[in-house]
Amino acid sequence: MSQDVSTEAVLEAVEPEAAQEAGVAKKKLGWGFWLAVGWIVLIVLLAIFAPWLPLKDPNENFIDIQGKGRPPYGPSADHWLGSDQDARDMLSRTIYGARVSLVVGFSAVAFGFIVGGTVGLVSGFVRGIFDKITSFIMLVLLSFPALILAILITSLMERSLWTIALTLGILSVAPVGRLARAASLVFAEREFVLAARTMGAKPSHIMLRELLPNVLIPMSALALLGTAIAIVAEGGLAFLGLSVEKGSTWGKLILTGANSRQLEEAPWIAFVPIAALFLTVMALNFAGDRLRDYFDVRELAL
Amino acid sequence: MAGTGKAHLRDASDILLRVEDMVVEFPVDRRSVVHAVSGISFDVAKGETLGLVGESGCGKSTTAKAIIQIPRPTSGTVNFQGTDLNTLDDAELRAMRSQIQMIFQDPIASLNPRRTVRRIVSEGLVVSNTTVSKPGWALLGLAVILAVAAGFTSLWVLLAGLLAGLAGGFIILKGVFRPSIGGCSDERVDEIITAVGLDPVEAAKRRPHEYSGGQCQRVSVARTLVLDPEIVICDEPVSALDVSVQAQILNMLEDMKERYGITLVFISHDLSVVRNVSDRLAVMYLGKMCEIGDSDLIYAQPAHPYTQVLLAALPDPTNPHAGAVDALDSELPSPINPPSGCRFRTRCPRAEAICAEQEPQIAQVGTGDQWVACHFPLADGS
Amino acid sequence: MVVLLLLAVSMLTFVAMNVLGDPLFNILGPIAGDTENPESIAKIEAAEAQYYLDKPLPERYVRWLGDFVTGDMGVRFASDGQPPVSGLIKERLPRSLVLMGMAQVLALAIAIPWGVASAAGSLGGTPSGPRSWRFLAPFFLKATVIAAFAALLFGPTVTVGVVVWFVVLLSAHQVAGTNSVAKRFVDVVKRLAQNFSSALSFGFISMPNFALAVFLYYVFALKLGLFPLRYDASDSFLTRMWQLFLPALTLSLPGAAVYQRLLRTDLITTLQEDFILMARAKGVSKRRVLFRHALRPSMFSVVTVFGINAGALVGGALVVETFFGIPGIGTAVVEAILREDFPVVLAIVMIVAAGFVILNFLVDLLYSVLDPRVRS
Amino acid sequence: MNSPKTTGVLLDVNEYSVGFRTERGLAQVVDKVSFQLERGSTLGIVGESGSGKSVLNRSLMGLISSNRQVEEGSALFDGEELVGRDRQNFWGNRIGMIFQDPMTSLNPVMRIGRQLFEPLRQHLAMNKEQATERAVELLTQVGIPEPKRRLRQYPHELSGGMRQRVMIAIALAGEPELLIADEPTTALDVTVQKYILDLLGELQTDIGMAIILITHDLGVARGRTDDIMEMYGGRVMELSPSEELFSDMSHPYTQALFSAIPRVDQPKHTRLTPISGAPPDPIEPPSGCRFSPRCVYAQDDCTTTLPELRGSDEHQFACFYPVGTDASMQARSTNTTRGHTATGLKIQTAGTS
Repeated sequence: MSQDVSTEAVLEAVEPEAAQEAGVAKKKLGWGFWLAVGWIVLIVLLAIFAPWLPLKDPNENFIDIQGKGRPPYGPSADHWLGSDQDARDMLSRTIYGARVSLVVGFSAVAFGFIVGGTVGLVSGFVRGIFDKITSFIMLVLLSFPALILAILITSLMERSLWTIALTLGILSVAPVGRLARAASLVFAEREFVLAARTMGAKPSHIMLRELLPNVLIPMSALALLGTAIAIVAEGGLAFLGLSVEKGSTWGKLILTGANSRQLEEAPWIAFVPIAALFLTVMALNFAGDRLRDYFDVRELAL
Repeated sequence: MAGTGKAHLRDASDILLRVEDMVVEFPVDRRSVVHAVSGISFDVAKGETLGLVGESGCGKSTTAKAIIQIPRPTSGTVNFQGTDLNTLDDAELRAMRSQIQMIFQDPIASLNPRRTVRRIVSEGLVVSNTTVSKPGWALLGLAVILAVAAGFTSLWVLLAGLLAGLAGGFIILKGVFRPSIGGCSDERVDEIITAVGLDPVEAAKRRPHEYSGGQCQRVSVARTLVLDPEIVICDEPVSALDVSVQAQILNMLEDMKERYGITLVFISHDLSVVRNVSDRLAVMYLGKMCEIGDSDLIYAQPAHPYTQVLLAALPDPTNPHAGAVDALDSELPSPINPPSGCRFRTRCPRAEAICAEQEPQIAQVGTGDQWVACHFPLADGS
Repeated sequence: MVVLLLLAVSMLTFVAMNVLGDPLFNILGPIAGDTENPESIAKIEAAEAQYYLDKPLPERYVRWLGDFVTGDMGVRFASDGQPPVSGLIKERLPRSLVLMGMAQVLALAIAIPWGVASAAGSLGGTPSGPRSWRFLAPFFLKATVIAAFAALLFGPTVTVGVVVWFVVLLSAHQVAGTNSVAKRFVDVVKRLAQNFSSALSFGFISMPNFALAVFLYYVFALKLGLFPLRYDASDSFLTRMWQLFLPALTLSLPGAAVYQRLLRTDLITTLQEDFILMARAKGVSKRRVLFRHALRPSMFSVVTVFGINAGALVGGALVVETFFGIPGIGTAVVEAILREDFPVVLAIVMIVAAGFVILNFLVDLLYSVLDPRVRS
Repeated sequence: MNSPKTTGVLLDVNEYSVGFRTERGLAQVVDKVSFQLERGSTLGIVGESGSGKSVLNRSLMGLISSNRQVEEGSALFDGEELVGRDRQNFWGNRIGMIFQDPMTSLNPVMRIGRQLFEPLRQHLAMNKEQATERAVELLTQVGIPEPKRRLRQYPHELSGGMRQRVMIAIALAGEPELLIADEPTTALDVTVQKYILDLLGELQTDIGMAIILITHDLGVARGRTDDIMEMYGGRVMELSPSEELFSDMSHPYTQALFSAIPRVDQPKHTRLTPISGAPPDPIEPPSGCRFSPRCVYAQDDCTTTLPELRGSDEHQFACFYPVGTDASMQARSTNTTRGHTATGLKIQTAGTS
């Protein structure tokens, strides 16, 4: 990967026009990107249509003392990914676990991007008092250790899907806001914004027509990275036993499989949900990074 | 130099723009201030091209931006067709904007990369005479509130609501903000795109990064012409271009001037380009005016020592002034505390004691349209 | 500015704890509920008096702040003798600081060489000859490390396979100059190595620290027995440091991957700058250009994220301490929150927030050290 | 100082080509360039952006090295073949180089002294005291006041002109036999530009090193170079003694370039004659002469065969219809009568294109 960079860079640095004329193809998204997107789509579909899929009931115990002795049972024909210590099918539990993790992840990011994004965009362009106040608020949110704030809120309020999503949403407002503000600052300095002002464009028009399209693209690339971080955060909460009470999430599954006795005898109980979480988060990160490179967003180092 | 005084200002009827004692200062920190422009006065008649020449750091670009009030000058008056732009509030100023336009140095950076070239050119019309954005804002706000309210019932509804809100906002953004440009202006946009030498069909499809530097500069010119401006301020429009493309743009500017009757203020550090383009010429140094007047007179007999040094150093292959005086072997003083009296005195081969105490006033040279601010002007302009 | 920030953080936590939680219930447990029997009423009054619960909220906050500033962090909500909060902090804070400090140092120690190596390719320049020691030394180092891992984890057969593979690769390098098949083979391997390096860094970023903890614990502690299974506070200093190493490694790897990616991107941008071309044209060697010229101006985003990352690190430490059973500040705050023992929570949140703010202040100072332009 | 042999050819380049493999095919950025450079003389290489002038020099020096680069032909530096060899040991002590933008060509976070010491220590094995003393000498030689104080300063504390002088001092530190100046004054103001160009001239006479001055501005090259080589689309269009290029230009591109420049001695609003069209695409260059699509004299044979360099030993040009010969008058008149050239370039009779 680094070898290609040097040729374009050479052409660009040495003869800028030659690089364009040499028709250096725009960096393609590559097979890795489509593989990642494929995995994300698969997981999302599995999560949404889980009840209609031919899956075993995630909470039913398939005890079969005669056949296989005491649970947990290893991966076998009827339990593709084995069973946990209460003989519940790991495959269906992981898929049902995906429902909560994904919903929390996507809605937290959606909340963070709408609130944080807008505030960041506006304060990056308007500057002045509004910018100072919002930046201070974001700094306060940032200087709070994220996980502790999350634990604080979840332990004080009843932990439903909605409260967890909202908490992570609030937490993502600060980092997203700062990045949106940085992007907005960068583009606000560009000459085409000055040109728009000389043509008599109102600030609202400039923000919506000039800044938003340019800021939206890099932010969308970051949305994928943001979702990955939100899912991991939910996992962290679940690992500390602070996630959603009813229903299971990947974090909870990992927690149950993670004590040393379980790991010794039945490592798959922990490693199945870990694999699911890891692959999803990696797919999101990879897709987000490729998008960031594709749109050539160097100013917004995550 | 350090030309205060307004003797050179004309009171002819066709004066379009008159700048008097314009001062622009930027605070560096609590104590010190950058004196970018300190008391510049000049005027531009209709149909005329005024060249503003000077090296980097002389305040020519700051002057240009101060004329269009981005940012507003610290003091002084900018009188455009009878109204002093300094006294207008933002709304009134915006209404005047279409009459004073600006072209920038970096052709590609001054165009929005996300939009097709034709949309950029017609942008002027959408911006200046439509107040469509109000309902657009209302609809977008409504969609978001609706989505969040629905979310309180249950998370799935929240998700659906957010998506609906986003989609709705996007459609509104695309739909309402893209009013069909009135019948007549469609032809006008195409006519101007062809006039500047571009293909309107091509322009509707392609984005700025698919055009060369020269072509992008044509787009900038087209974008200003669409608004039928009185004055166009060109801030180093051809400095970033190759010689062959530079000639194309300069010819195109001349054609546009005749065809649309616009007045130009042409800013550049390249004296041969300014020589070709301007009717009158102003030479600036460290925020002050050295010399102003008819360009033929000044190029034939430069009256100010600084103008002579500039001409002598010009690497133009057929430069008659080449080597007339040797190069300046010193550095430009800092604009934070410029030299007292005449600001060029620290580097001027003809400097005397008086130059440090007293600021020279602008005075006429001979009987023609040539004015200089110097205690010891080059009488014969050797 | 810094003080204002700390005030805002403490106010936020104070209000949250009191408004949302029920302090009385947390102190006395169920007794707080039955207000009939006199004995528990007495206890309630005593608790309210001791924790000023009867006073209005703002006054209690000011009182708490007064004590906190003078070092008295109040007493814990616990019926058994209320040990002072500061005692708990004094015992647990150093342990967590060591853990986090080790993690950050490890992260940088891994990230900088890894980042520079992955960016070196873009500098161009003729690669060092296959027979020069500069090529052979790192080659043998990599070979031995991977072979050792294979021996430990997968037993002898795999190790032999690995050794054979490296011999083939080395001979291909030697012959690459002349025969094109070998050259293509070497190029493919080099490309795969680069892809593996970026995949590895992606893997570490995407692996949440609790999942990584489970994985490393399983491999290194359970299977290989290299690291002790439990942390024991009573052991000697050295063994405790060794016990902290695996958790610190778990904490550092995601950070190292982030720093590596940032450093690599910045380095590649810096290496395109004119002054690098100038340095090369002066005859400066490739290694000197990388470390003396390019590294320093490229450290900016790494330093910035180093500051912001500290916040996330506390969260990470919390998870790792819980999993590895280390009685640090992380486990303390989790227990305190679950029991809504809010003086402890308040104290820890304040310390962490103060640490974060001070660290970022130091990061700003580091900017001017890195770049003299910032100083003027 | 290595012994300066005062005469003889220092650099002999023939049929030298550089290309880059890209997805769309081979971008032939430099195509069969040949020239010779005497020791102690100055060669001006003039060309617009995209003409290959910078790539030619940087790849000759071996600074561009990526596995997609294709180098052909030969280049002898003082008798040693450069092409295909690892030229790292040439850098700094035998060939020095300075660049266009003084703002970015010095390491912003390293003191000027240290940047000067590097070549002194590496190539001349000087210790700290010798290096400091030599550095002060070099800074005075390039006309920098208070050199001692400058050593401790950082680049951002100096003006553009001063920084360019520091860069020259650094390039001279290794006592190279050849200095390549890549657009050294483009980013500078006119007055400072004149001083730097004068300085380069003086240094050449003192030290006797050869200079290659790369620029896009014919005016900069005039009077400061012994010979001028004009490049377009990666090929040499015309190579001649500098004065002769202006007094008796042969290639239509030189003529077109010369007439496109606005001149101080022409009255205001004189109509310029631009060169219509755009530079060629190095991957799919036009067949035959690369300037034919934009040349007013273009005939059919210009589009089929690639004109080789011809003319006398000093003054060579690559064109079948050199300016001023009756063949070119004939070509011009046939094009004006039919209203367009062999490549379809329209000719407005009124001469305003």
